[in-house]
Amino acid sequence: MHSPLWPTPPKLSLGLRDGDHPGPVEIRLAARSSELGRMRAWVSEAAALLGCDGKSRFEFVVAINEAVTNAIRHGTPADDGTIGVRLESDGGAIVCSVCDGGPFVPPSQRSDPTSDVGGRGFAFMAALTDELELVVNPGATVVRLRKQRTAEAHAGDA
Amino acid sequence: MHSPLWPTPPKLSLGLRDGDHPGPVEIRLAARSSELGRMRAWVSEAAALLGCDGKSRFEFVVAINEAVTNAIRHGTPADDGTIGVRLESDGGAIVCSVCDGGPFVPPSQRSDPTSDVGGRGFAFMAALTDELELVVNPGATVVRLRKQRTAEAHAGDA
Amino acid sequence: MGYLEVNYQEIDGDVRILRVAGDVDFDAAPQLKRHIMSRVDAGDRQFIVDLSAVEFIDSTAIGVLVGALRRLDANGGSLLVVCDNEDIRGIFETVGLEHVIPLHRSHEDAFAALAHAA
Amino acid sequence: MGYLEVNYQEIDGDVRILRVAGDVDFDAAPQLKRHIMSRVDAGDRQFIVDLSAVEFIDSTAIGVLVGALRRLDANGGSLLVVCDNEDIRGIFETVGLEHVIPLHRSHEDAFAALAHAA
Ligand SMILES: Nc1ncnc2c1ncn2[C@@H]1O[C@H](COP(=O)(O)OP(=O)(O)O)[C@@H](O)[C@H]1O
Ligand SMILES: Nc1ncnc2c1ncn2[C@@H]1O[C@H](COP(=O)(O)OP(=O)(O)O)[C@@H](O)[C@H]1O
Repeated sequence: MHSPLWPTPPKLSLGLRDGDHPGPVEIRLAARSSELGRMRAWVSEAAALLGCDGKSRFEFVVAINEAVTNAIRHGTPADDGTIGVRLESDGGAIVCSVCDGGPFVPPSQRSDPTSDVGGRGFAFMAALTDELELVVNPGATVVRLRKQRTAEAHAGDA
Repeated sequence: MHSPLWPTPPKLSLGLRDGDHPGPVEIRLAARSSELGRMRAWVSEAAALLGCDGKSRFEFVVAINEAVTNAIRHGTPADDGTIGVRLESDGGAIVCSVCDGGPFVPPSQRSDPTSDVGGRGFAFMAALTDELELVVNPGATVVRLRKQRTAEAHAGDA
Repeated sequence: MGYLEVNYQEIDGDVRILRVAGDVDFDAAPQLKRHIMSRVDAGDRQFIVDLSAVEFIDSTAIGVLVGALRRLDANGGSLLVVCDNEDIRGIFETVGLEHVIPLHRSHEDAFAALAHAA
Repeated sequence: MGYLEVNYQEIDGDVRILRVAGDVDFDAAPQLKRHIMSRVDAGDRQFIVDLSAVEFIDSTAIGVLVGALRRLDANGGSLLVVCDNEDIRGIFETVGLEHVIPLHRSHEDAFAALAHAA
């Protein structure tokens, strides 16, 4: 089932136990919306291995899916046609970075002005994570999402 | 002329000479659009002291003005009614951080849907700087703008 | 290659039930949109969209529902969501959409709300 | 407390010149908008906006010009910008707006463009 662009993530087969927090895991996926389902399965498994579960994990996968969908819809893939997704631990949180190789295109410069179908991605990401970071330069757009591992440690109503 | 909310920036009176790159300078300003002119004068002077001049400096001030305008229009001031602006050197670049105390409000959730008058701020910031970073959590919105000191070292048409 | 299934059911004259199952993401949202909009274009006005068998939902799918709701609203129609999947309900609640799209736990609740509104 | 000055001049029947001086930022943009729009509402259709004496401009001010241009365009009118201040010209160019709003270096160039278009 795994194409070369979709390698089995290295850490996913290590049989880590609860409490172990492995290092960063990363995949590159073809910039096609038909890849979203497999991306979510990978991200969900990786988040679980990094200690994120339950409601927190579901919300995190939804948020990450928004960032990857944007990279596919609005971004520019790397030369090999892929975009990158990376998860890593950072203290009590998990950080996911979604990266494509193109500049950010502000909504007002898009040719299809936002219809009722669009324009909610960043609102979802912000509501479903503890911190959202967007880094933009002419050669890359990186979205970084931070999520506390467990709902209890959540920043909540801060 | 300087209110307590608008202190003379500490480093601006040190008589630094060309080539000296002082540490971070920071001001807090009242979140009112009538403060924008004074903010620009301060930022322009601070950028010059940090070694940024000419076209680069003018573009940087325009970009920073957009971030501060957004903090005033859409952001939430700190408890004392202010927002923060900070400039510092980082290698060959200057980094400016504009910070308010509220969550990011995605355009699609605003009550006044973007008219022809709005919606260009981030496009300006991205076009006029070398890197734009937006960090958002429930208690703060920070915009970080990076600009090469001189037009020659500019990332340019990358 | 997401899995999506949409079933359509007519109930006592006016109300239409759309049962959605699978992953409603950006890949599948156009399919959901076609299903709903073809029924709206055909003149149906009262919709219960049952998301209980949905395993994943994204902002474009919710955008499709909001778009249909706005169109129906403007013509005196309505659209309610029924969902007993807590994960999916949680998304609606966390992003603050339960105030935009009425969200019910059961068909009984949804019918009661429709009857109340009529 | 930004400083803004707008002067209005009628030229040979059809063309209106608006000379803007000072800082056109978010604080001053409403004032610029009132000036232009009151003339548009009064029926003027050909505008040359002279920004040579402008010292600072922001995205909302440019938004006002784009808004006026769109409105005039729709009624067969036009709006050109004249500016010999290189800093201000640079902003138009760097953000890619010189393709949206015609930008000229002198009044002669602007008049030639208007005559050519007529
Ligand atoms: N990876 C990206 N590359 C370039 N532009 C992007 C990227 N992600 C988002 N954008 C821009 O930001 C806008 C807002 O994104 P979002 O809130 O997710 O709404 P939507 O994608 O549904 O329009 C997009 O419409 C697009 O203009
Ligand atoms: N400091 C901030 N706090 C909250 N929301 C913000 C902030 N800055 C920007 N935004 C949101 O981002 C949107 C886009 O900003 P921008 O591109 O500058 O356009 P404009 O401000 O003219 O609408 C704003 O309309 C607002 O919804």
